[in-house]
Amino acid sequence: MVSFIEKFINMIIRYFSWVKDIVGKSEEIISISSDIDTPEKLIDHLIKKDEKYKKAFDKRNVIKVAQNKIYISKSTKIKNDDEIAFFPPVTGG
Amino acid sequence: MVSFIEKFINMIIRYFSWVKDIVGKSEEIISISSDIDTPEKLIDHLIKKDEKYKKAFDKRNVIKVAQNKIYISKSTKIKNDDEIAFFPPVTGG
Amino acid sequence: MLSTNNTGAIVNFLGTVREKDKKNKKILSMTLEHYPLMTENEILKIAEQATKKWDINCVSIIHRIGKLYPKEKIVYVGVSSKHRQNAFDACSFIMDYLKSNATFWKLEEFEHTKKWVIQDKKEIEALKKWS
Amino acid sequence: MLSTNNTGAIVNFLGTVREKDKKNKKILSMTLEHYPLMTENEILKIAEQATKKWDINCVSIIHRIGKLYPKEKIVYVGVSSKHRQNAFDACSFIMDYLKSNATFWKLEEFEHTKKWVIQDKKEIEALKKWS
Repeated sequence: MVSFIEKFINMIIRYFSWVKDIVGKSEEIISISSDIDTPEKLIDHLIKKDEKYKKAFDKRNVIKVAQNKIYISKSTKIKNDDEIAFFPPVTGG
Repeated sequence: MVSFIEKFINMIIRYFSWVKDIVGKSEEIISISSDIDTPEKLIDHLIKKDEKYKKAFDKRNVIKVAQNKIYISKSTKIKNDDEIAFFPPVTGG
Repeated sequence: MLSTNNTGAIVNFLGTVREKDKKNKKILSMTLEHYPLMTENEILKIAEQATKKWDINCVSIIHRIGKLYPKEKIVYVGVSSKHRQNAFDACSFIMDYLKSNATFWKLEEFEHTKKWVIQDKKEIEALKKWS
Repeated sequence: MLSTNNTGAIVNFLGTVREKDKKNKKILSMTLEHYPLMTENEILKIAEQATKKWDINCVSIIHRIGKLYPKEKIVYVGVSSKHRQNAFDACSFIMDYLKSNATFWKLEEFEHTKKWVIQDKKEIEALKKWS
């Protein structure tokens, strides 16, 4: 018997540049607890899941985040059906 | 009988833009006393010669001077055979 | 297109693939990855900001993706205006923001290795002149 | 030519004949007078100064003379360098000095009149940023 009802949400996670190389994929769909409502918490969740994520987010302060293709901070609220992207500082131009 | 021997020097004088339009020519060769050894004195000499020069050099502070195709100030020494040019501030580019 | 609206000045910037990296190692090729749609949005935002900040007529921005070779063009920014200082400033502003916000990543390819380019700290410094 | 020597950035400036003067009067044509040889010397001096002041690769300067019509090109300045800020600064510097030192004079032709353009006081102000 569980003492609470856990609600699940889905997100598309995308990775670019060396973050993608270390994670080993460019995108994935994940089902997570609705408690995970910021990029900060999402990173915490991922690094517990697998060594690859731990390595990719080793210097987490460097990693940038986008929510539905817009830059956000790691404390911005994220929600069901969001597309969340993690990538290093850009180097185009 | 003259009490001094006056030495004459020759110069090519060139005019550009509206200075040329007012003077009515783009160049002339003049024979002047060797006492006229700066652009300042040359202007003084010209404005006494003809009303056109007086008009052209009316705002003499505005007029730029070149000696043998190099910018000079109005107090720089000028000499025999020099090419002296008078023109307004440039407006190319 | 850049010469409409009583234009007196056009400033063009062209970024090209260098032949050597910072450590003087020969670059064979360079691959530009990007984040589709986010990149376009960011470029549009930057162009709009420039248009608000300066009296300019037209802005044109082209950024290539995929595999490129030394001397090839990577990015083109063209700005036209009535007076030149606005075109110089807007073009330089757009380049500075492209470099720090537009979602592109360069992978440099050398004889035996490949390496993701790390963002130069100077790029963040460069933005300070516009605030 | 501008892409030699490990070039990463090329900044081009293009000055064009405007369609209207400062008082919004329609310009039919514009004639550029110059001082042969002095003009070339001045342009060379400016290019040399820029080359001493910044780490740049190549400089290319073209200035047209004679009768020109609205939208036609008057002047082209191209600067290439390893890093973009040097190319932006050198190109802007060259234009500022061309505008205040190179011996060209513009005669604007309107429907019933012709008028020598008067140098804008801003051109002298513009030089201050380089000293």
